Amino acid sequence: MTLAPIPDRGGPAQPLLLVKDLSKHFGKSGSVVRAVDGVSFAIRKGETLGIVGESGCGKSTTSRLIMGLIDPTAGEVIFDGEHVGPGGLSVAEFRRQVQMVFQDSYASLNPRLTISESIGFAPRVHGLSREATNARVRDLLAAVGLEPDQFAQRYPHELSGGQRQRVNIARALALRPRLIILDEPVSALDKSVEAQVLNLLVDLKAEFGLSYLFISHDLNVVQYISDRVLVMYLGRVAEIGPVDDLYAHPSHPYTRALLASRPSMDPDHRRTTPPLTGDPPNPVNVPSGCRFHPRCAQVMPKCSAAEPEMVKINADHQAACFLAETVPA
Amino acid sequence: MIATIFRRALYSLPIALAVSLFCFLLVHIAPGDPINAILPPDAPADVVAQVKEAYGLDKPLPVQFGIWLFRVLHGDLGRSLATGRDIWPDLHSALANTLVLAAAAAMIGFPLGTMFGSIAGAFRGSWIDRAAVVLAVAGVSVPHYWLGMVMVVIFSVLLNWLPSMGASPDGSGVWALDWGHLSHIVLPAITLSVIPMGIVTRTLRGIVGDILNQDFITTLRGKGLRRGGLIAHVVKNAAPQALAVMGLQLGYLMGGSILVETVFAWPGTGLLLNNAIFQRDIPVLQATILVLSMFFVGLNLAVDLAQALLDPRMRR
Amino acid sequence: MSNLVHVRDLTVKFVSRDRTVHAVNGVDFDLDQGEVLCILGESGSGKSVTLRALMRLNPPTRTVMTGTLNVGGQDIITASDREIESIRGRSVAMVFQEPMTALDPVFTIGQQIRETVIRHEGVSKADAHKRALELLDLVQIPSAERRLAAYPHELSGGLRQRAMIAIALSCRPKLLLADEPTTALDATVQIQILLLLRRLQRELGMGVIFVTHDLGVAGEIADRIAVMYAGRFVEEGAVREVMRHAKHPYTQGLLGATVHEGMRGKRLTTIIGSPPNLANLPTGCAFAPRCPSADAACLEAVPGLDGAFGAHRARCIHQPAEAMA
Amino acid sequence: MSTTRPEGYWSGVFKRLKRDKLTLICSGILLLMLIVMIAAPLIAPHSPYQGSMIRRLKPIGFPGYPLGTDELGRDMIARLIYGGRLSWTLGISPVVIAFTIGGMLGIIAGYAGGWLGMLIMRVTDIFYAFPSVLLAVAISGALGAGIFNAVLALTLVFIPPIIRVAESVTTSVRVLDYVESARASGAGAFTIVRVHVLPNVLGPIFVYATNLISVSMILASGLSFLGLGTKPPEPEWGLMLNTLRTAIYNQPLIAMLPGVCIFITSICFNMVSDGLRSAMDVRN
Amino acid sequence: MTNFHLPRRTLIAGSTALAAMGSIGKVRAAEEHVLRYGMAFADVPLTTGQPNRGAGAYQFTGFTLYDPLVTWEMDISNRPGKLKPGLASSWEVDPADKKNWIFKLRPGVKFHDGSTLTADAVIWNLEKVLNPKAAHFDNAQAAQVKLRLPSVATYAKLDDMTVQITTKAVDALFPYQLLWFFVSSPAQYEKLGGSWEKFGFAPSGTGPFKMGTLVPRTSVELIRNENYWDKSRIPKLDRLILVCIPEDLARTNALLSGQVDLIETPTPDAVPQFTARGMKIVGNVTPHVWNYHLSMLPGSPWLDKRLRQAANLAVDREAIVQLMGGLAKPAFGQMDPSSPWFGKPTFKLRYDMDAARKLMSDAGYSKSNPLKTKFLVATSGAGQMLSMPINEYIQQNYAEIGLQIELMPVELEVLYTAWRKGAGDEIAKGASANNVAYVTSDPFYAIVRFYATKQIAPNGVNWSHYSNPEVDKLCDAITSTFDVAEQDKMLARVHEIIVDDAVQVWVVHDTNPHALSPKVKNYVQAQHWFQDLTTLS
Repeated sequence: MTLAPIPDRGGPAQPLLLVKDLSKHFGKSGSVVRAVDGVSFAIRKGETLGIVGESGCGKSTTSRLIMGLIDPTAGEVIFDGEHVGPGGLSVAEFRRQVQMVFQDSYASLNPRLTISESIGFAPRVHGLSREATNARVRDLLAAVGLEPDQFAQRYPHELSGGQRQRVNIARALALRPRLIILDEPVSALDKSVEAQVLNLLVDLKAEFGLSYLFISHDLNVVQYISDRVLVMYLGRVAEIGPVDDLYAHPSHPYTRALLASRPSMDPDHRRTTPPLTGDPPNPVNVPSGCRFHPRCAQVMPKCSAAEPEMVKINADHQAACFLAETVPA
Repeated sequence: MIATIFRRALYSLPIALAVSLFCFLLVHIAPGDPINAILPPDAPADVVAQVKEAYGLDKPLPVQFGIWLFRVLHGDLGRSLATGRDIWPDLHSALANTLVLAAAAAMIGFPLGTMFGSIAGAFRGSWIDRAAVVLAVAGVSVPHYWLGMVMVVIFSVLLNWLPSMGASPDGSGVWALDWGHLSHIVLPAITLSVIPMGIVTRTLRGIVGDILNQDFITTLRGKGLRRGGLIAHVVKNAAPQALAVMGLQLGYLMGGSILVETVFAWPGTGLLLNNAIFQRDIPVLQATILVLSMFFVGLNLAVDLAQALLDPRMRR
Repeated sequence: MSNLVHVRDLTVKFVSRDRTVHAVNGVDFDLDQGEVLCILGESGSGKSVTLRALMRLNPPTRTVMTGTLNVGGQDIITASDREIESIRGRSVAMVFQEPMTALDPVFTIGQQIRETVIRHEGVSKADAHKRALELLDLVQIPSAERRLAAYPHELSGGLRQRAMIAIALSCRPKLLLADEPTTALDATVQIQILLLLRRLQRELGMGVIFVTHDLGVAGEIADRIAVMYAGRFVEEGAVREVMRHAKHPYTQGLLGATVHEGMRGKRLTTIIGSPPNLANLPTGCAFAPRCPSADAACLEAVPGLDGAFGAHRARCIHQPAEAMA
Repeated sequence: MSTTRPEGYWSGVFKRLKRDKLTLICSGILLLMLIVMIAAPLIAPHSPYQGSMIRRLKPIGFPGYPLGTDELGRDMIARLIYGGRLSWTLGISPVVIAFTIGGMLGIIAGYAGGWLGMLIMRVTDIFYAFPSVLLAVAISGALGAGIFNAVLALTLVFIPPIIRVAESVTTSVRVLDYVESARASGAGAFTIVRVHVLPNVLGPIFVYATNLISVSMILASGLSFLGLGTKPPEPEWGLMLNTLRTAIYNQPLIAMLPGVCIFITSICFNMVSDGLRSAMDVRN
Repeated sequence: MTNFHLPRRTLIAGSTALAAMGSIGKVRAAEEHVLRYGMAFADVPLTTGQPNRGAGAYQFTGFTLYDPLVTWEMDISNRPGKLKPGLASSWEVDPADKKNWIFKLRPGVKFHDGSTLTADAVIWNLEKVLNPKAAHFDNAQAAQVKLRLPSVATYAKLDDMTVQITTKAVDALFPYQLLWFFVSSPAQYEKLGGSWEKFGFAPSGTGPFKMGTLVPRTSVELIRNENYWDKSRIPKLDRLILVCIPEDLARTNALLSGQVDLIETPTPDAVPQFTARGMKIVGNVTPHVWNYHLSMLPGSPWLDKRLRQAANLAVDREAIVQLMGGLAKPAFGQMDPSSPWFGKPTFKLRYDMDAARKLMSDAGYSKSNPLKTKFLVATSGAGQMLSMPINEYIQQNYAEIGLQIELMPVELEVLYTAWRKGAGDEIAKGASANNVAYVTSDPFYAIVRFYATKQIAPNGVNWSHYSNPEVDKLCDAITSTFDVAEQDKMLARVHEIIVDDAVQVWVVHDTNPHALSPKVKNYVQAQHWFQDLTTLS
């Protein structure tokens, strides 16, 4: 067994990952937490899809649902045209092709295993020989910019945060996946290190022909790395579209507020009024109608009555707002 | 919160049932005929059979258990095989004695443990801390019944300061608060308090140390609070956990005083139980363990409740 | 000196049995009434330790401080415990990064505000309560009466941080110390808190020292920025100067590494390597091992901060004439 | 940046242990005791069984019997050394067995969760309704005296708390990202438990178990004291304490010797356990 | 029952009061004469009439509160006591039918509640324990005494003061059985609503003491009965308090610390401590023997008489007496040589290792080729003396002659069960010897029940399955002989046979030791387990 990259099947036009009506409700009757509630989107081959949103909006839950680490309440995941689950692509096979990198670089590594053992774990599980695994570990370490001789036999606590996150990325690459889910991969890192890791991600994507699902609360980072961006609010998709279009012409009031919340980086043009008041709401008590209406500056009477459908703004850009159509494409 | 309490109380019922079944089986599986408790050693077979029938011991085990359970649910703990007496009055007085002893031991062990533990936790790494740790470890490491024996020899026999056994000067079994009764409780209570003292010291050292390491302590210091103000915060934060440990320890004191009660001939549940075990007085054994474990379960419930009252995060 | 804060050659060491960590290694600065200084630095740069040193809040048993440290005319290093305790919370107050852990979980918000007021002003409980209501109003917490009776865990992250600010402001301090107060918050909440702090600072005329690792945050709130690296200020100056004309290679690197609009598709500038071990500092410029323009001279001695106080100064012997256009 | 030799978790633990003098001293005492016990036949000056009424209850320092003799005139040194063998066996073996069984059940309950975990934990709750002394006395009282029964009783006493500890550590490890990522890499439950869970939970469970050794020794000696433990003539500290207790008036020092042995051993095991715990605490 | 009110206020008030009272110390002036007696029981023996907890309990709640029809001389210590009239002032065998015994009741005897002793009361008491169909039949008492009255067939009232009891067969030893049968008051029972449980707390008998407070598992108070019918036995004490202290060291401590004034079975090692404090240790020859029954079943090594003798010769009895602190007497047979039933056995029990070794080697065993077998022994228990130490010591003795015994310690109750079931029962777990120590007070208890073939377990307690036609013939004769001298002669003959046959290993006799503080006077220790507590002063 060599664990070669799995070849493409459906051609470039077929989305690599299709998520349909994915939902996850926690808790029993009475206090249901609708962490993810009917989310649909696609990741195209070779692209990076960014997901942004405030804490509690369901972005991390979405990633774990896709990965199959938790079972969805409803919905389906289709990978390269094939349904994932019984009758379709087996979960084991799916997991070979999709890997994940977590935010906490320390918690993501088993403290009792050396770097080499951590990276080599998945290949060994999938039956790669010891020698082949070792060779692959060395290649991967080199690929993420860590000198194999120096790092292979170390333990996680001997590494800096940036180095550990490189190891995590190397580990995610070990099975030659086609899609990597990155859940806040740079949020815990210092700025100087963040840049290093982002550069690395860009390089690896090209080198290994990867697609990314990049989750972050940092709009600047998402803007930098993504091809398309999905904005989540309270378990729902608020807006999705190509990064330039979405950042230049946000159609959902929430997206606009999010963008306006970024520091200006210009001492002469500081923000003067907060774009949103109050905190992100708790997904236990979901407001009726549009979930954003209690915080929305442009709220209308119908917003609390009915939930807006996704509106197509242009070919690739959609938003879930009653006002969306009025925004010029 | 009421729903939580109710659920917890309901939840303890199957536990109690399983506990009593466990005791029941334990005694019946064991070698030795329970009938020996009431018969002289040389009783002939016909007498044995007759007595067995009279006490229902000839019936199959599930039937015996069913009958017993039915009676207990109707408030009848049954009669002792050995004395023929109703169990409840005996058990009641034994429970009261054990409770008095456990409470006395708690009154010695808990404050001392709290004091040593808090000081040690507040001065982690200092010599005071090390001394308290050694004391705590010594407390949980000493075979306490042995300590009791040594203390009896010193304080009762050689110095003749305190009585060596029993619960009261007149043997009446009625507990009162006078020197005569208090003097009887001193030695067994000290003996019994050693282990909880050690455990409370250890736990409080950990709790207080952890609290003092938390961020909000820096906030409080940053607010300019003096030691007194800080202590109020530490106490309120430590209380729920400390209470939980003490509650559990009180339960252990209730059930774990067998050895001490044996050494001091203290007429409590430990002695009752010990006696029942050796005599295979099944009804007494079952009733005692049932009541003790119900007490334990109830105590845990009470501790949960108190914890919820003290810790706003646990209220629901 | 009439400066609110006057610091000269401050060093802070943490001494334990096995090692000594040199967290702060000679910091000089002044702060005037009504001025906002942002100390910018990455983890382990010593920014929080410096901040805490101003209130002597570092762990008392292991901390060794030297230098001059005056706050509101009081010498912090030599003051008695009693004196320090009466300064803390009254003339100097502090806001922490994570309000969830910085607030006592088993006391209500009201209790935690009241005890500070009572501690320093000796007022009655009723008066303290009245003051608490005013304070919640000041930090824009709605339904104040209900919030005062709430425990920290019953509030959202933003409200908790506002409550934390209310506690800090309860005795109208002259100096507010803020230790990454917005880092744990969502962007939408972060900007609310920053605006609130800015408004309060102006209204109350406080001096503020604000510690952050986020250049953007500093840009929103600072009058002056001090960039810290390995326990030293490596660059200090007015916010515009530092953000637009950074002199120190480290500051330049940080600016280049901070992702912001318009960088898409470009390669990010990075600072190679990682920060030095504070238990074992190199001689000379601490940044030299990571510096693209370092040479042998850099390792000879620690470079001094050039220029006068208040001016834009940097601690580098190879200052490029004008970096980063 | 540093190029020092890579340091594993355990070497770090040992490094920290080496700095802890008290733990070192206690480990030293335990080790010494262990050596003496293993080498008992070489060291013991007399047979631990052979006694004589003529020289019963001789004081410490009696010629030929440096620690005196017991109530049957047997050499105290030999009795204490051989007694240690049995006391240690009684103290350690229940913990070892309970560690194995309870650890396994707890890890299963913690990792699998669901109805299986529920079942294991509810059964554990039942045993938790008894204070430990009560449970030990009840079980060995029912089964009768003897080493095997005492070990069985003590094992049953220690399994529930170990299950609880194992379950809670496992639950806390199970949700860590590295276990998630191992699941994401398609590894089976058994492999994940073996590679990722076990190495990280065994430490805490082990420390907890070492802490139980002293409890076990005291409980075991308490059982012997009640006549529920070891059978004579086997020397065992608890039993010796029991049979010598009436000599407390004639030879108080000798009557106290077994108690002192239990005390010292127990304190040392406790100290070593505490030392291990803080050495294994990564926060330090 | 128990008052347990401990409100917090009282507690605080109490603790402050304590400081003030500290100096008062021991209270209660000694205007009345009270002694406190530490019993080796975990609970007060039954007070309803028939005490439980074995023969040792009869002196505490039997002979104090009650009287039997036929009683025992208990105030004589220099010779074994004899039967003497109790509630029956005289008795005789019906010459026409020797199965009929006629008892004349003592006139004028009153129960503590004031009712009078009549023939009806005696019949009522016999019904109480022998007729399960009687309304007042008491299982607890029946269980204690029914087996002690094995010969009773029927009983009848002849007139108000005369009772006739008919035995199943001619039984000359029958009066001994009546020693165990106490008479409680029917009037009191009726007054208490027919509840034996209530009767236990307010008993009424004819005995020299009335009962005061009973605290289960703790103590019982006995108060002098001024109107006792036997004026010579009116107690000297005002009150006697019996305290339960089952643990031997605790009992010793209680005496040494002055909490009680006398105790039974003190710990032997504390003897120097007692004497140093002016306390007395008393003991006497007691019909009790600490022994091993040896299995005579096929496959048992003990079928070889040489081994049985060797086992008897290898026991250093003097050393055991020393171990017991002198509170024991070496045994030379089932009976003490001072007993009229001892006879003149030719096999002398002595400590002779050489002889023992020789016998062993004759039988084919030696130290290098030892005989291995198991002994069933008790972990501890009343009457077993220092069970484990003695057993361990004998284990050492035996090891010297090539007899390796493995001790199987069990609870006394388990040991009793095994004893009753015999050597052949599986409960014996292959043990070849049983170590129950017991009372040997009357001919049946001492001799007949152990050696007659009829008594082989589970019928009697001939645990060994010993069978000897000559012994059987003598046993039958003993029970049908009414001439006491003749009886004694036959008993002595049986004893000679079994000692010469080395049927058991006899080790020591208990001296039933008591330790008394100097306060205790006039304690007369009878040569029996039955002691008279009325003499105490």
